[in-house]
Amino acid sequence: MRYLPHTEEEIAEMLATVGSDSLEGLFDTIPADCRMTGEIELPPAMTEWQLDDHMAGISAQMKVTTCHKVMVGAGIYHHFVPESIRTLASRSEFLTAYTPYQPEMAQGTLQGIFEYQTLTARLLGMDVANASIYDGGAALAEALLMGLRINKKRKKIGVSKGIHPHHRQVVRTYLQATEFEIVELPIGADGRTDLGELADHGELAAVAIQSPNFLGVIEDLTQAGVAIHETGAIFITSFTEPLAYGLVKNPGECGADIVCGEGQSLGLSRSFGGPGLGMFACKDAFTRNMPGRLVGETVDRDGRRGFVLTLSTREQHIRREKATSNICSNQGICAMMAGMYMASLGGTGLRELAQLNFSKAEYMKAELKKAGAEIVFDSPTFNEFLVRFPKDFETTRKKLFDEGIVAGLKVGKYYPQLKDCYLFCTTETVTKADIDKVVQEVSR
Amino acid sequence: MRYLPHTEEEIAEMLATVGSDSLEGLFDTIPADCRMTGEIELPPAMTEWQLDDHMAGISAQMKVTTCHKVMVGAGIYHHFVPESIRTLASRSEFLTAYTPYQPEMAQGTLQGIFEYQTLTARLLGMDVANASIYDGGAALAEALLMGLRINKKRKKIGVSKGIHPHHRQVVRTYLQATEFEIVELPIGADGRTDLGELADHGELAAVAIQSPNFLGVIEDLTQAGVAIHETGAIFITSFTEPLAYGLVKNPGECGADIVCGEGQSLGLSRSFGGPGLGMFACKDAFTRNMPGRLVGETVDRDGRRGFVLTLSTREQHIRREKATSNICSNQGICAMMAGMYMASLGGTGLRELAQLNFSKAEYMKAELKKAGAEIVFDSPTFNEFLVRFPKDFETTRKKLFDEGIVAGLKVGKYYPQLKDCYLFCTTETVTKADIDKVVQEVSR
Amino acid sequence: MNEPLLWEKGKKGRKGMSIPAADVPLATPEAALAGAGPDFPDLSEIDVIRHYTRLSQWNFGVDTGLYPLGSCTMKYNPKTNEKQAATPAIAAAHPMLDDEYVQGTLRIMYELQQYLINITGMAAATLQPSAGAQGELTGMLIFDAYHKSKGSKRNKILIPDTAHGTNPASAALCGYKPVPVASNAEGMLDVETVKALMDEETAGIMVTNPNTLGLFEENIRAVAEIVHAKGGLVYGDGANMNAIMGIVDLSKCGVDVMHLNLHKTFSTPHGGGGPGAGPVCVVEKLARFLPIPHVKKDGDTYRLDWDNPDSIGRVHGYHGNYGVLVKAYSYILSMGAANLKKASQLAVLNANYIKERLKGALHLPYDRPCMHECVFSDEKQHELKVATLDIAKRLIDYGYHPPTVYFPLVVHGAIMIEPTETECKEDIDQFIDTILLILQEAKENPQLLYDAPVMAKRKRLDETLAARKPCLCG
Amino acid sequence: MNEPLLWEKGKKGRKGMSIPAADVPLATPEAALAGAGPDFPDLSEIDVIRHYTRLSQWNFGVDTGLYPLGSCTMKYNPKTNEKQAATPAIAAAHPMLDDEYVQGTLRIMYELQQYLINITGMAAATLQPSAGAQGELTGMLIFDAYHKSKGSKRNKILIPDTAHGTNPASAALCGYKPVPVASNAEGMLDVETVKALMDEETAGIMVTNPNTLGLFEENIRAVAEIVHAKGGLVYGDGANMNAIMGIVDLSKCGVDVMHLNLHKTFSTPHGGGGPGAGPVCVVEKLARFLPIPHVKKDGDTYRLDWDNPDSIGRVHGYHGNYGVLVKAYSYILSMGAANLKKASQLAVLNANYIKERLKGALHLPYDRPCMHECVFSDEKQHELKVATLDIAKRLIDYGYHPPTVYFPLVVHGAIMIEPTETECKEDIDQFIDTILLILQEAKENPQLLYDAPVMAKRKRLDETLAARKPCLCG
Repeated sequence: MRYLPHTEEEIAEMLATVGSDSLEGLFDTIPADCRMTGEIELPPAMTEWQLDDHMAGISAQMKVTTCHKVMVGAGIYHHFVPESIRTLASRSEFLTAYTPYQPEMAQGTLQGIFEYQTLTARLLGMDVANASIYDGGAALAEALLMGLRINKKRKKIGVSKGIHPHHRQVVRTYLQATEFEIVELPIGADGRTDLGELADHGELAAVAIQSPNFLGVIEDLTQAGVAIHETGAIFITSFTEPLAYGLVKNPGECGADIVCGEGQSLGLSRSFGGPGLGMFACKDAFTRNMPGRLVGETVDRDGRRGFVLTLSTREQHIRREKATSNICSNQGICAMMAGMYMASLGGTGLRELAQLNFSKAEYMKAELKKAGAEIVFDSPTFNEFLVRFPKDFETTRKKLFDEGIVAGLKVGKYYPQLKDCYLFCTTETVTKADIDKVVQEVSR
Repeated sequence: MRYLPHTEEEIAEMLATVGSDSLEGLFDTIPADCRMTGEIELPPAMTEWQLDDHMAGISAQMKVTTCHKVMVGAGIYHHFVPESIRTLASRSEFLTAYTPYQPEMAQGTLQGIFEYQTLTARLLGMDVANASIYDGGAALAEALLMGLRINKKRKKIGVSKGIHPHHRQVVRTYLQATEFEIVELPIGADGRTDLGELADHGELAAVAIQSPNFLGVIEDLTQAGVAIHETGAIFITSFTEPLAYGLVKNPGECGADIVCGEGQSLGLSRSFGGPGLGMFACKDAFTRNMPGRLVGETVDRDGRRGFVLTLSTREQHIRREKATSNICSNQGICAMMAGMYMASLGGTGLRELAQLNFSKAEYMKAELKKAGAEIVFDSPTFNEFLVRFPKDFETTRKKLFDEGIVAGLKVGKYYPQLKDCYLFCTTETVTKADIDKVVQEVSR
Repeated sequence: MNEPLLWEKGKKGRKGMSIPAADVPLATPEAALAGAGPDFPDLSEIDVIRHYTRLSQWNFGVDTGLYPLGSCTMKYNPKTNEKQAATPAIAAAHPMLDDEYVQGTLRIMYELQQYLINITGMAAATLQPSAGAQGELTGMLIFDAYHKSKGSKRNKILIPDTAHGTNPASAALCGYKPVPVASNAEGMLDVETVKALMDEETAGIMVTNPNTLGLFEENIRAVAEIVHAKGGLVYGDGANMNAIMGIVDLSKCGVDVMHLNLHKTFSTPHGGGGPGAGPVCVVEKLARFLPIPHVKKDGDTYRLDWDNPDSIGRVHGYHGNYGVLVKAYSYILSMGAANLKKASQLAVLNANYIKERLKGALHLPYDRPCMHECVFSDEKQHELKVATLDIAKRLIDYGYHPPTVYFPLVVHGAIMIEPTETECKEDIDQFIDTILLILQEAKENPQLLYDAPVMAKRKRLDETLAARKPCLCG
Repeated sequence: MNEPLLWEKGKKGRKGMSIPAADVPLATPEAALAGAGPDFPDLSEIDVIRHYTRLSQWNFGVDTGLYPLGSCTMKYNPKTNEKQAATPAIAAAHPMLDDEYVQGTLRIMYELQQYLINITGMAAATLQPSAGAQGELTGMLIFDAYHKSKGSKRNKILIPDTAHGTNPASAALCGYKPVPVASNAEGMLDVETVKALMDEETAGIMVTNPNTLGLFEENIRAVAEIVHAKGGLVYGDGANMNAIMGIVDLSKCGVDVMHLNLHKTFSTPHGGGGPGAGPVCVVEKLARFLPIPHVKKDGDTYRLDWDNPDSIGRVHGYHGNYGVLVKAYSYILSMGAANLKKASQLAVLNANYIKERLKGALHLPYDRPCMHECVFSDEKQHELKVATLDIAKRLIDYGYHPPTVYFPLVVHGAIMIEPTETECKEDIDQFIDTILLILQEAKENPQLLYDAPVMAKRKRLDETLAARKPCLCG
């Protein structure tokens, strides 16, 4: 086996040194009643070429092909990723390294993550960003737990129903074994979180709002922040489409205390939803309450700039049960890739790309309206929006699928009151021709 | 444009330093009547994503897909190439470097090529191998020119008709402007070069024989070498399938003076026939007559082992018109990849793989015979062999194509007397099931 | 040459990637919402390529050399796995589409679950957890759900002093107070100690087996019986599974819930800190508590099952770190049963070989047959005033990644070496010789160790300064 | 850490790649033919990966930093081009199949030919030549065929002293005796000199334009007229095409045959010495001499045309370095006409900027506007006993690849700098500042230069020893 270098001769030599008579003998300390009987049940080992064939067979089982235009976002977005990023991210010095515990031989990872932290903080308008959390869902859960730590006398948190339903599920899961209570805040007729009854829920430690929200609507975060801060709660904002902040106010400008979200949109492939990237940032004052790794700048013995993991007294391996989180491995290379993507776009490119995404959706909304469809919410949206069709859309949708377009996502599973609505997403990968094709089918 | 970093501001600053008022002004020394009028006629610039789509369109124009089993070799072979080699060869330190003129910062390329030279010499049983020639055709032409330099009073060379017809064409092209004469040596009924009339051709400077030859037949090189050496000619052997030397005697053992051939088989993709790899080796005595680059071992000022380009007094940049060849750029990264492939296989693996290739062909020959086909030559073959079918094969061949098999190559274009014969190739990529499918169709 | 920070490079107006031309009218959001966009540097493609190429050259990975980081299983990461995870149809799969459109990606999940079950001996699995620590949390939530289903809420958990560092933090998230369990003189869980601590307030025990001393917990069955007798559950931290594939059946050991670290045992690259993947396997009685959705197979069709009222819910927005799952799946298919077992055998052989060859020169606190890693201490070097850290930093100068240091905490000045099975004898011999050379240097010229590293991109970095005056953002 | 040679590693019986199991009976050749197989080391996959990963770390490429190697056009090689060349259907295409099966690969050839024709202003092209030097040979063979078609065999060729080094060797292969043409005081071809040398025994002239001094041959048209008047042909060495895309029409200059170096001008990576690609373009009257097969388009169908009795034949076994062609094709499509012209403008701007900023410190033999490269000499450093080679080696210590040195031969101690257009102003400024610093060091402490490099993997290597006692095989 090409991954196992030992020859029989070497094994014999090493066994002699160890003082064991066989490989089996190395396991003499394991009690017989703990042993596996027989061989593990697995398919026969495949050569590299059999594996290629096997995976080709699996690809062939996918009805959705790479040729399909998937007009579905809902937290995972199709953006173009330049080959330069894939080339860089595959460099083995990055890819096959561990968490940078020995900074002197991991300055590449450390500087790259420091840069990721900085670009993230700038994108979100915050003071500090961490080295990443698993994904958007876990980041939100960690943000709310952080809010509970900061506001430690309060036991309730508020979560907008505009937040990605899966992320809300993760929050429920994370908190289910605790004493904390979750209050879900409704969405109004404008598609934005209705904070009218915020005061009725008693003292909330933190309130989280996603913008653009799951239904694509850009929330009025500034106003929400004022209302939330008035109650003494920590104001958390989340996101699944950070590209929006190339065009709309960033959460920091809107007064957010903690910002978290899913960063897959920044240069990662969709890959059936993972690995994603939990982005996480906060105001300076809350740094020591943050979960996760942090890379900081320092100097070496010669006074030269260098980078290290720092503030680890917050973390599990030092603080154990009193840690700010149990997270250890995070999404290292994904954060690096997001950094590469942000660097490749640049400020100018990010803005241009954000505007292009925004414009595609505006065009499609306008055209669908002309074709008789209802754009459910009047509020501004980013690159996603909710549509209600005048007549049954399922047949049309199937037809469009056969023509290579996945036309929107049914949201009734998550929002029963919107069971006849479809969430569409149009990034830069969707062309006017694609949009026109959908509109044309709708017009029939 | 993402490849052009200059901003307008920088251009202005630089023009000021240069003392030119515009970019156009930089070209004032170019006479007006040498200028291009208007813009170059080219398609509009494509984004990376438009290019992806464009290339997908081109792929779709290929009737032969990656799913086809192509039972055609004829100088270009389908062998499995491990992903590890592609990963390594794409490392930019190798890929984006120039010819290693500054050895201190090119030890990677230099050691890698030194290793390639060594493994090549071992594979071919020769003393010295060079850093590569363009391809098998050019290598053969260079070998014959080298033979003419060594035997410089003789003006004729002999070339077996068993040599790849394209390579013979390249030889004719290279020599057409010279005074040298080419004699083609016939193939006998056993598929091997007929050297019976060798003496009739007068004094030949060199004689070249390919083994396994274009028709797959393993030549009796030892015997040929004796006959050729008796005439005082330099004995050149060539190849297109070096894998054979994992199993059969290498050219050195058979007495070859110069060995050349196409090395695509060793880890390179088929890629419509290029880039390939011209492998080139000879006996020690002829080293200074060799064309092409050579990497040699030396020491640095601290006495540490290092590698440099050497014996460059043979080469064009020093010797100009008296050089052993005009070659400058060779097939650098292809030679590195061949080295990686040989290292990945190892001696044990190479032998095993060679035997597998040999065995597949033997099986197919036997089965086709049973099905009534004629195996044209009785002589031993490596992984290719010539077949004559009892009835018209074209319809069957078209049917097999539709079923995903490219069943052999018609050789009549190259050998009119064999116009009803097909050259089949079975490497390790062809399964018993593929072979059986062909046999079954032939049996119908 | 130093590489500047990204924002110390670039020029406004450069581009590092293509942006398609607009084929629709450009629109802008209303002024009240509009922002100015972030202050990012603008770079060309070559700027970006050179920046990260140079950064990569300041890093050390498994492909660069021996990386014997204890407890991290830094084995070779096969290149074909990367290719498989990048299969276009898989890399482009959207996680919110109907099952019928994505049978291929569901199939991989289903089969991988089955393989992990077969490898561990457990009955059911979830692939959602993104890393080992999230697997632990998932496990603790299953503990909690199980006890709730029995009508109780327990508030303590036993954690041996030889367990992984994440364990207490994970348990705390479920409101469990960790109760430390001291290991005995052999570095093992002691049956009597567990018996004394286990009660009906205690949810169970989290056992790392093999433990962080690299020793197999020989009393695991007896411990499990005690815990089970009090209504508790046994959690198995499978981070060290690389020692026992094909050898141990965890369900027979009495383990009820366990996680696996695919980025350790199943050879997915660690990416300088992730992504990992921490699937959780459980015994039959706990299957109903696993996260949703859970992939099922009906005939030839795969589907996501969302209907499970007992489930703890979701721990990931979609299906976990899917790309990582594909790599582990490829690895398992490439290896097959015999090679997985062989991998464990060779990993254990390598560790024991290092233990035997170094135990004269380094203090070996627990001198018994080890599993996949061996733990030394710097006790013998105390008189030379040389500490573990000095030895570790000096290894860098010789081109090695240091072992894990100062962990586990039960060994003062620990040096925890895990070679893995993908290292060959000559490379291990060379590593051993280097350690012996360094220990000789420690005697003859300890300054070499204090000054180390001198061959790395940076000399020793001031971690105190970094923490005292944090600079986390440029 | 040093990396041993391949055969200093490994152990008999290891494997570095999968070999399929035999599904047919194993057979062996007859004993008389059978050999023992080569003495190769056996390595595991990780052995191979580490070996070449480490070797790569001893190398320097364009992605690592500035590579201003004059006459080599070391511009950035876009990553998408690599991806396109690796397109599965293209990478797997077999070159011996019937045209109808391979329309896609033929289309690329056809279109690339057309693009190269449009870029140069010529009338027809072949893609077969594998590199510039083979392009030159192809061109010389066309010269020969042309003259033969006119019933003559000429035996001399004019080659300016500012031409590329391969030119004489290429011409010699066709039996042409090179006649050197001295350049004038401005570094240019002199009309009168050419007139005096050109006769009816002479096949023509090989002009590198811009020449190797980086200067545009302003008299090219007059020179061409003289050559044409005597029945000769003009060969254009297009290695320096990167200076003049969209600016010069070579056919208007009187060029009859020329080659392009795709690995220079069209940004395909040089691979540490290849593969390159050296397509040849010709004017209409020479089209019939181009190599066969030649790709043609009939309606919507591409086909290989084999029927051309006047063709010089083949120079490649198949269609040239096809993978390289695909990369150049991708590059041209990515750039379009305006960006190709801009690339030339910026390449020339960068070179002139370096020339202006360095000409005070380094001797500039020809002080006139240059094209894509500028040529200095070490004349000013003679009194310091510092030579070009010392300056070059010291640049290595500062992380730069040195420029081309001691070429062209017309400049004694030449330093030939070609920055290319993909280098930005700040990187060029930094390079200039480094040269100035080194020249300062030359004054103050020349030993630093003599000792250089000290930061590279190796100190200066003994090239004399290598040539005197050749060790070419390990």
